[in-house]
Amino acid sequence: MSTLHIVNKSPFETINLNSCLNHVKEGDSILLIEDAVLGALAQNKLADNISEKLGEISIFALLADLSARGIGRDRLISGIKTTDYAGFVELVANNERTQSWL
Amino acid sequence: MSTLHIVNKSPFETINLNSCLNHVKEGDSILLIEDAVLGALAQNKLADNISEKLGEISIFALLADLSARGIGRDRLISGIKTTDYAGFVELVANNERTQSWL
Amino acid sequence: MSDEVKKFLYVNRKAPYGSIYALESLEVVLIGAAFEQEVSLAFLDDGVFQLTKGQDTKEIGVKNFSPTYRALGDYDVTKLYVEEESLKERGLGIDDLQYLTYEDEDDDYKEKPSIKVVSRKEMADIMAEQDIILSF
Amino acid sequence: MSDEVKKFLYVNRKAPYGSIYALESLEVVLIGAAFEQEVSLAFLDDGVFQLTKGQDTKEIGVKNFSPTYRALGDYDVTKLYVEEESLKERGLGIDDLQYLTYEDEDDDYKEKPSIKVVSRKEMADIMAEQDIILSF
Amino acid sequence: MKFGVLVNEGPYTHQAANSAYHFTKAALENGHEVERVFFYHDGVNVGTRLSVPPQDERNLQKDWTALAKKHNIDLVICIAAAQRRGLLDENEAKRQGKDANNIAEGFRISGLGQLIEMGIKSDRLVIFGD
Amino acid sequence: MKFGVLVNEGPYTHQAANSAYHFTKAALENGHEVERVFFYHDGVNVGTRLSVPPQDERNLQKDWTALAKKHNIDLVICIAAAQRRGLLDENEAKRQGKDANNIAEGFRISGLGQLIEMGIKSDRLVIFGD
Repeated sequence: MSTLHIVNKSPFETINLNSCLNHVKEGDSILLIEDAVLGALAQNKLADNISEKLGEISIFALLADLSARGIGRDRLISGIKTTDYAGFVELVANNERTQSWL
Repeated sequence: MSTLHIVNKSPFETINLNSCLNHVKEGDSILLIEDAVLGALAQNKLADNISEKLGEISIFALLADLSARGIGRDRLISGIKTTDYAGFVELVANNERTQSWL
Repeated sequence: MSDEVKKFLYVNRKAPYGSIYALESLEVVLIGAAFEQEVSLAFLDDGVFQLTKGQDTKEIGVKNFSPTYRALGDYDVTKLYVEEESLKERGLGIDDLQYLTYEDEDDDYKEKPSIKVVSRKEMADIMAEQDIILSF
Repeated sequence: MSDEVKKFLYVNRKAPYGSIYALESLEVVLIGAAFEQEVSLAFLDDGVFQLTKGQDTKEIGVKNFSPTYRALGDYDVTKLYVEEESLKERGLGIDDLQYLTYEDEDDDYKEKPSIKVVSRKEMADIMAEQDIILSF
Repeated sequence: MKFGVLVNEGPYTHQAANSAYHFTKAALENGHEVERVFFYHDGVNVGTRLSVPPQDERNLQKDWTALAKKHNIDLVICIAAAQRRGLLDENEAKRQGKDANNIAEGFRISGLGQLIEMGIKSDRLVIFGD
Repeated sequence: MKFGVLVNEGPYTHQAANSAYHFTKAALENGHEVERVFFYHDGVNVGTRLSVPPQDERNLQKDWTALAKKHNIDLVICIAAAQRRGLLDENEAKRQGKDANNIAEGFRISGLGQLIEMGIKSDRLVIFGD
């Protein structure tokens, strides 16, 4: 019964990720794509809020978008996983629905 | 030597107004247009932050955009002034430069 | 699958007029109403401004589409969930919104309110029950 | 007025690739360099990500335009102000940015760094000194 | 599994149409079906054949057209959104008294009902926007 | 006073081009000059003559064309941004081997230099975007 939440905006610029985090359910997953991957960077000012949720939900960041912005895999908040477009497809398939936070 | 800062995004959705407030100088003016006028509504969660700045700077909200969104003049944070498009033009003329926070 | 009735939720998180998403979302709702699915609308974050009363767009020179929300009842779109926290954070109350109604055909066509104010927690529950979530 | 030299500031507040503003802003800077005005660039908020090193856009299939920042020195665009607080809030440091330089023709063509990290307060001062502020 | 894809933004300005392309391609390459991609809001601008991006930038319209041809995908542009934004096929141009059309090969213009139908018929709907 | 106006978003999707129109009109009516309006990014889409908005919605392209005619304003569409987005005049269409063009009356396509020049020559520059 879980949901894949897709966030594509930087959490430093818009409230989309925050609003998403306020509405997730235990067992849900969040996929960060496009500018939203910026939020995955360790030691950013929102990192603690994000880490707190990692027990309850899974958070993924799209590798292609991390690379484009010069963010190495070794620089992420501990517990955030990375995935490629094929993994994105499987996340969609493995959750019952998707919700895009636009 | 003053600047007219123009903000057009809702302060509940993006950081633009906040970033603008962090960079204004005493004597500057901020004009809220389009969705940014939502921030002018009294008792919103950012109202105190905005009120605090009103000694130092002037804040205007565009009437046409308030009306479109159903916000009456009587509902604004005390100290925020309203203006029409002609007043917008004069604000531009009476400040030395404009800065749009897009 | 095509014979099933699916639960469609339209999620509205943006204010009207600053961008076209609110209007074009409403256009999908109206078209979608013909498909006899189970339809709900969610209004949260700045989306709550879509429902304010007294919208007057004369000065910005674009069409005022807020009266269209009043027609939703006739299209059997009767479940409009508005998030309480979103209203409050923006300095709004339920009285700032249009009073929208529908006639309940299962209850002698009594006029009933379409808007239901729900908590953030309830909104999350509603979202988790859907088959299709359309957000623009 | 047209004979005066004006101070132009390009304000960059958006990350690259998620939208085209960073690229199309850079295109204006390159064209504008031919007009012999006094040009500065400001990077604050997510705009600081425009300057990160190691950008690799192969997987998203769009052009990597980050090497273009290295050419700015040859166009006499030598003042790139980066806001310290914006870097810090995003978990970035100056070492995460490209090392950009120009040759100072007033100082025997010595190679000097183009990027200057400034405080938020200093950034506000820089903004207040301009004639034209271009933000996209 | 059957996927439906909704694209809400045009090419270049936002990454959405590009992300949607990579997602759709990966879905097809991993054995899933994508019956239809629906272009709404500024997404309709993906379907113009008149764009001429610089040589070293990708041409997203051509990529979509090629993907649709290879995998037989239905690329549908919303008629209401297209009318506002000046996207027309030959029939629409004639009907509206316009002297030119600009739709690209592989795209067709149709109503919003096709979006709802896509939602009903797909196992999963994925939305890309701003 | 001389104003320059920069429009960074297209019609309908964002309010920017609409706000810019009201601002420009008010400036002219209040005795100021607006020599040029420059359309950049998705702003180039304001200049298509192929849009057919619903009867009860405004046609922003026609409003701009009429305002430009009345007050002799120079409406300039950036060529680089226009090429990416499929906005062409007759010459550009020929040069690029395209079979149609879509620019509206009163708009012309030119280079980014015209934006810088507008900045230099105006007393004030006002920017409308997303």
